[in-house]
Amino acid sequence: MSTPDFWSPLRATTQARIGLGRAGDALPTRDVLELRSAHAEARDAVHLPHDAERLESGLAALGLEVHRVRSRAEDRATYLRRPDLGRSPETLDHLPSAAPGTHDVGLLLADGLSARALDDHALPLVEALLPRLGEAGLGLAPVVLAEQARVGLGDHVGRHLGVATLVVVIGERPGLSVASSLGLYLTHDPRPGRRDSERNCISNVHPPDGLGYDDAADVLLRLVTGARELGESGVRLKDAGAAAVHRSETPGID
Amino acid sequence: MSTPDFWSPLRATTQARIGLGRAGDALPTRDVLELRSAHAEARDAVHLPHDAERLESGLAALGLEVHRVRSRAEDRATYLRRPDLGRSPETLDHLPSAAPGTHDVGLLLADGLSARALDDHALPLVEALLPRLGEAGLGLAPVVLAEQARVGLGDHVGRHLGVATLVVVIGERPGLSVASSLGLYLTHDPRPGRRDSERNCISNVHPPDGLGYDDAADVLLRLVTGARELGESGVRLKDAGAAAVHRSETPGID
Amino acid sequence: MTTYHQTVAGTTYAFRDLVDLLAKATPLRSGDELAGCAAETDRERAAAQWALADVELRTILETPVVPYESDEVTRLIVDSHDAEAFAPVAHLTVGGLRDHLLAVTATPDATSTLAALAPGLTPEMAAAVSKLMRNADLISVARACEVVTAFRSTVGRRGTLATRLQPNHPTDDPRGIAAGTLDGLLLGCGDAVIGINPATDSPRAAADLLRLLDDVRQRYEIPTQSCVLAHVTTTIDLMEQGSPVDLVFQSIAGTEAANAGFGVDLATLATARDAARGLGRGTVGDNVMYFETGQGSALSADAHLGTGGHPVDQQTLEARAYGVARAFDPLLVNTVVGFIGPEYLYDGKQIVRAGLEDHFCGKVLGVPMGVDVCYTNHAEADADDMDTLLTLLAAAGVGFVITVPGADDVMLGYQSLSFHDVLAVRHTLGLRPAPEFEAWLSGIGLLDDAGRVPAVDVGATLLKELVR
Amino acid sequence: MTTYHQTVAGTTYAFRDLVDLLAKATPLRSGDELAGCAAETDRERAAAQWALADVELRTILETPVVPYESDEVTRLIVDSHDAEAFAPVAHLTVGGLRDHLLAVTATPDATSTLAALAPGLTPEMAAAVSKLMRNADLISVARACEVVTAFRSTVGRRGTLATRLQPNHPTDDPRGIAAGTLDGLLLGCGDAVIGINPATDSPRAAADLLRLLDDVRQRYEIPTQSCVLAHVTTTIDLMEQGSPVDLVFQSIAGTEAANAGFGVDLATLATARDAARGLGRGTVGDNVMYFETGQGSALSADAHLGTGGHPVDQQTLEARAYGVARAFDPLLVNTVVGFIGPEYLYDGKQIVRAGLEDHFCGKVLGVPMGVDVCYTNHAEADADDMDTLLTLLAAAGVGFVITVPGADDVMLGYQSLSFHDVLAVRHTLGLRPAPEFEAWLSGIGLLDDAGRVPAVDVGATLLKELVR
Ligand code: B12
Ligand code: B12
Repeated sequence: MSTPDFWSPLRATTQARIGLGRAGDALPTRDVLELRSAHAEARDAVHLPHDAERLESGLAALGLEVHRVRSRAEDRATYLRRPDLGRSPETLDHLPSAAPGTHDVGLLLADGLSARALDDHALPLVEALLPRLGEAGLGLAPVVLAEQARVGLGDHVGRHLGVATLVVVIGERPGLSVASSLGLYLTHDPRPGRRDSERNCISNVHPPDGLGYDDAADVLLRLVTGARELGESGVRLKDAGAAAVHRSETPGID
Repeated sequence: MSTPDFWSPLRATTQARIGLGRAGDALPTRDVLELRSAHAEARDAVHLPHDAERLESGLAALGLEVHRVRSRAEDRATYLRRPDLGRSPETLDHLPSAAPGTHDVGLLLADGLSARALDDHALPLVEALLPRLGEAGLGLAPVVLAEQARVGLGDHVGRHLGVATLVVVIGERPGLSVASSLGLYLTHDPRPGRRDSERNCISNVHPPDGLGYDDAADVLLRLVTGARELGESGVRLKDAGAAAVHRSETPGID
Repeated sequence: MTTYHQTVAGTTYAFRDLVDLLAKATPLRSGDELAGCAAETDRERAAAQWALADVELRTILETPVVPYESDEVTRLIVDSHDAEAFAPVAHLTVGGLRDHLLAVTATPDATSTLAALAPGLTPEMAAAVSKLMRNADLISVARACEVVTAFRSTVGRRGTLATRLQPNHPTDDPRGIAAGTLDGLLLGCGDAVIGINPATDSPRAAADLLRLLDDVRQRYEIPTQSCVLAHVTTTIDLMEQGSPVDLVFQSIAGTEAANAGFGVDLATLATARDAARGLGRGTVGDNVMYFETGQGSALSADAHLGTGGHPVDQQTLEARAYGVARAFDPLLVNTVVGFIGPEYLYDGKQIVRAGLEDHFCGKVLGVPMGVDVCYTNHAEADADDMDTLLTLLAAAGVGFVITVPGADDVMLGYQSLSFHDVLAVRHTLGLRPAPEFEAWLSGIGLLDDAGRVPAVDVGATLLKELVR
Repeated sequence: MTTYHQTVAGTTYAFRDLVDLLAKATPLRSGDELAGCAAETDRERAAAQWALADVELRTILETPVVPYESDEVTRLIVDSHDAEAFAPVAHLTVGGLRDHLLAVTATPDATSTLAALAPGLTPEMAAAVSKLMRNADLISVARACEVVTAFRSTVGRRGTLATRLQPNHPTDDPRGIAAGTLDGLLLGCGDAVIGINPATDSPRAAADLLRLLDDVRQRYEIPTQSCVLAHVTTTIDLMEQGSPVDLVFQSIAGTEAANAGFGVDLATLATARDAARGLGRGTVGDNVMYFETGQGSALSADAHLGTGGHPVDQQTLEARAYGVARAFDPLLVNTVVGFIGPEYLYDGKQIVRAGLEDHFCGKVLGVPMGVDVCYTNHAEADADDMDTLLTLLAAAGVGFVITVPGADDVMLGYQSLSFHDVLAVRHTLGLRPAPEFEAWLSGIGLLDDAGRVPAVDVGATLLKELVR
């Protein structure tokens, strides 16, 4: 009964499942089955391993020094039930160690809950970020790739590397429609014990539907700069920039 | 509000949880907790291994030849999910084999879902049965003890031993109040492929609250005799004897 | 024989035939894994559901899952199919049937529309559509159905929730059974039936128990029916011998072979039904049969193979048991959903799902469904799961449930519901006992002004004499 | 410090202190296993429940699970405890409280009795008693509670089930959000709040979204409230800058340390509440706060340690978050029960149980509870579990639930309920939207004669202009 024509242009503005039909009060069979297949796929996405080699060589091609770490969660099942292990590195001995503040910015690329997100988006994001860091005169520490990792792992890595501000680029949990999305978590003066209120977050980086690489990099740079000025990251640091979002072409309501 | 005095004599007539109080519509906390502890215990009872040695030597002391078999279910977890394996013997090669009808009666003592039931009741039951078989002039095949066994395993064992009528004495699933109860399943002319409609059953053997050993043995003997006369066991064979049940002392309704 | 194909997320899955498709489309349960017919992954299951959604109802009608030639249950289903009632949905696919049932449910005359449709649906259609449904769908459509039956009380009317009072005893001791019966009556239970599973198989014992229950009923003029759940052949004999039989009980299943394993066939059930009807003991109706079913019983008897010798999934076979049941105009049918054990329904989740499926399938087929909301101690389930299932079923309009003292059946070795559980859910959802029974409760002082069963001092009630 | 001992089936179990006892008495959940405070066996859990049942409520009052000195949440709970309201139960044990609550529930004036008791109960008492309760108990007592709050619509009235319409978008695109809002309104949702989680943390973006929602509301005169779920500090700034803020949102937890992890404290919440009240934007009430909670959030922030440095179980801490909430007279509080993931609630069973516990604890404490009935793709749960939980909560009288298009939140990466799900459960259980909103639906042609939301041709409604 709802006009398909009415909804189709709107579907270009959102991945949300708007304008579904009705079978009585319920969803029509077709939509129920769509959701069921999507669920089966999303569950698989949680468990897909990521292609660390490809990412590593891609980063190397950008001229970056890359190291790898693993968390103490030895497999996916453990990772899912033991976030404490996912926040803690197996060892950091093989990473270059330096005094706090040696590097301006550090990057930890972590699989998190969607390794595919890292495979799909990490490289172009880093590519967007590098020139901006350069322009701002900010030095980058060796990049670290982490497996079975949670956000909190960055506190150990950042401290060990001696970075002033650490950015964890991590796979967000896969949704039914969005299986591949990155979250960026920024921590100024990272060290074990940092609270989440002492970080800032840029979420849903997954162009074309989510935030774009350039937009994300712009916000990130503003936050890094802001954190350096404020001397801290977290709730007191707000992104004062323009709402850095991509807008659908058709105008919003007036 | 319900008078405790009213129910206490009745509680001697049944293990059922009669006359519980009320907390509004629900069970009082005490009774909810009783049920919870009982559930924890009953779950354990399913998994307790049984003391085959003790039973074996007890049977030997009665002058019986005893053999042991295992089903193809290798552990309890497998047993619970694979009744097909529980019905099938790992091997019978070590048992004496004979032509059908060589022995009048065979006994398979099986752990079933409550090994404890076997430990508690099998020996006295056999003791009650032996003189009755003797009086009736019925010969007994070597007794077989089975682990991780289902009722259907008896069809293989009975056929292999060459018995006319096989009785499977098996641990019934443990309830909340009755963790140790035996079931007797009788199959005339046993062979793989027998249906349950071709067997007879005597259930809830667990004195003092359930059926007593002598009562059970009486019924069993009537059924064995009946099956031999009818040439079959199963739904067409009915126990025409007195309702062989123990009655609580106080009289029933008039 | 049609093979089905479906692609999901780049992988194409093939399904041998309709039997295979039905099995693979079934939500995960241990019994189908045991039978070797379950989908191996969630994706394969989703693929099967997509393919099943496109299967036409006509195809299901024309493709028996168990051969017509060798199975009298199939013959019953096919031969008694009502083409006229089927007409309004004859053009639909399984997916279309789901949409149709839900659309009908949202209309004011849902109940009569669904009742008219019931004879046009086969058990396999009901099973197929249930596999596509969410739990909420199973609940809302079942709720829209109303299947009313009667003997001395009326069961199944919307807004009511009746109970079987099950006072089992390990040795069939009359005094112990009377005590259990009293306990249940005091808690407002027994309006669907007072039914004992006899521990012994002796016809004599069964006759004694029938007499006991009939005495109690007459003495207190309780508008309910009694039943001793002996084998149907025993009950037939007892009727001939003049025992006071209200309802004839029998366990039934969805294949001829499984019924044979239970020692019954359709002819025997017909004989029993006619004999019981002939006794003319009902007052407000003449539904005289009481059937129990349960997913897994065919498989457990190795009687689950269908067309091509392949396993049929347990839920489809269960629906076929309702096909058997409805041919005999039963007063009561209940699935003993968690009764057998974890080999068929592994945990609380599978039990809850199966309970909702069974109830739905029975209801859309026009069967007066009740459920034994229960679990065993070898399954991964607990009393919380039973609360969950009972509440869901009550929302779905279940006709009756089984109740035993303190939820603990000391003879059958499992946990069903307590009488208390039913009082609570009736209160939570505003449900009432069977009308005749409710009037009786009120007359005997077991109903307060708010229509609830109060806690009473048993010594002050007439019923106390029941155990003297 | 008291040590507790209890023997079950021949084994004696010892419990270090009340913190340990509460943890061990909790139904199994992964978060407590993760924290290392769960019972190791079912028997140990049963033993802990026996021991807990005998603990006096006074003892709980006098034995904070998190020290008074170091935790402002404890201080809030202890200092605001209403001794007069507590008096009727002051002599009871935890087990006695369960019996009392259930007995009260069965009385005609249950609602007022429970409302009067609420200020006398501490979160720890509510948590303790919930651990002894069965799912059915949690449902029936919660149903007897009625917690009504209002702003432009009235939420929580018995017989109603309201919804948050959650039109989230990965880039906060106004047109995409407007499309989601339209979708929800057409399906009768949004009566509790139209609330967006902003993907970005930019105050500018939040201000834009607030303006967008307020425009829609005013244009169609929708009697509901809007909310942009930014951090409370951002919302405080926005109020100062004149943004149209109806409700102030904040995630809260049950310890001072966990709140610090969220970047909030009680003083900040009070500032926000006063500022929002000062705006005077409510019409039928002035409840201006919206809180979200969820078992596991304290543990996830490593802020779950209590007296003696030992872990406090996640359910007790969750109840303490309601203690925080009720101090600020919120319009809405909801637990995001399956939101975080399997490390805290492993599967559908644990999610269902936790959802019922949270709802119960909130309600008996006098908090206007809603639930985000939801799961993530890394948990062992599915849409059937959500149907189950929604139906149970609707039976329990939940105030509101979260709804998103097709159940799929494309920004937060999880599944909640679809708008459809709520229509269905309202129909199944005879529930209605918030009264003011229902009148609005009717006025705009979105309610049929039977009081149901029909499928409409969107092109024919006024609302279509919302996306032009
Ligand atoms: C589980 C169960 C069933 C299940 C069996 C399926 C299964 N896979 O387990 C189902 C629901 C299908 C069932 C059906 C029936 N059952 Co039954 N069942 C039981 C129960 C509760 C537990 C049995 C047990 O623990 N066995 C031990 C395990 C280890 O054995 P198993 O190999 O896993 O299971 C086999 C036996 O249980 C057997 N079996 C089950 N019931 C019956 C009944 C009879 C008469 C026979 C011969 C065999 C049999 O079938 C199983 C598969 O081979 C008992 C009560 C009790 N407390 O024991 C009643 C019980 C054995 N059943 C009984 C009855 C009457 C029946 C029915 C005849 C009812 C009817 N009128 O149709 C039917 C048909 C049985 C048949 N001929 O096939 C009676 C037997 C009374 C008697 N003394 O003869 C009992 C004692 C309960 C009762 N008092 O009502 N039953
Ligand atoms: C799960 C989740 C939470 C959980 C975190 C607990 C947990 N153990 O995972 C809970 C419910 C507690 C939570 C709370 C909040 N969250 Co949150 N959360 C998410 C979510 C849905 C998934 C995150 C994820 O997958 N992470 C990847 C995994 C692998 O990382 P992890 O190490 O396992 O988890 C850590 C992070 O998720 C982090 N985290 C979670 N939320 C937030 C928010 C901020 C601002 C920061 C710095 C860190 C952070 O905490 C976890 C434990 O260390 C995202 C949305 C998304 N699509 O990603 C929003 C999201 C990150 N959260 C958000 C917000 C705003 C919050 C709150 C500030 C809300 C509030 N007003 O109070 C609070 C407080 C957060 C804090 N300071 O601690 C926003 C951030 C917006 C932004 N750009 O800054 C997001 C993007 C959602 C949104 N748009 O509303 N959240």
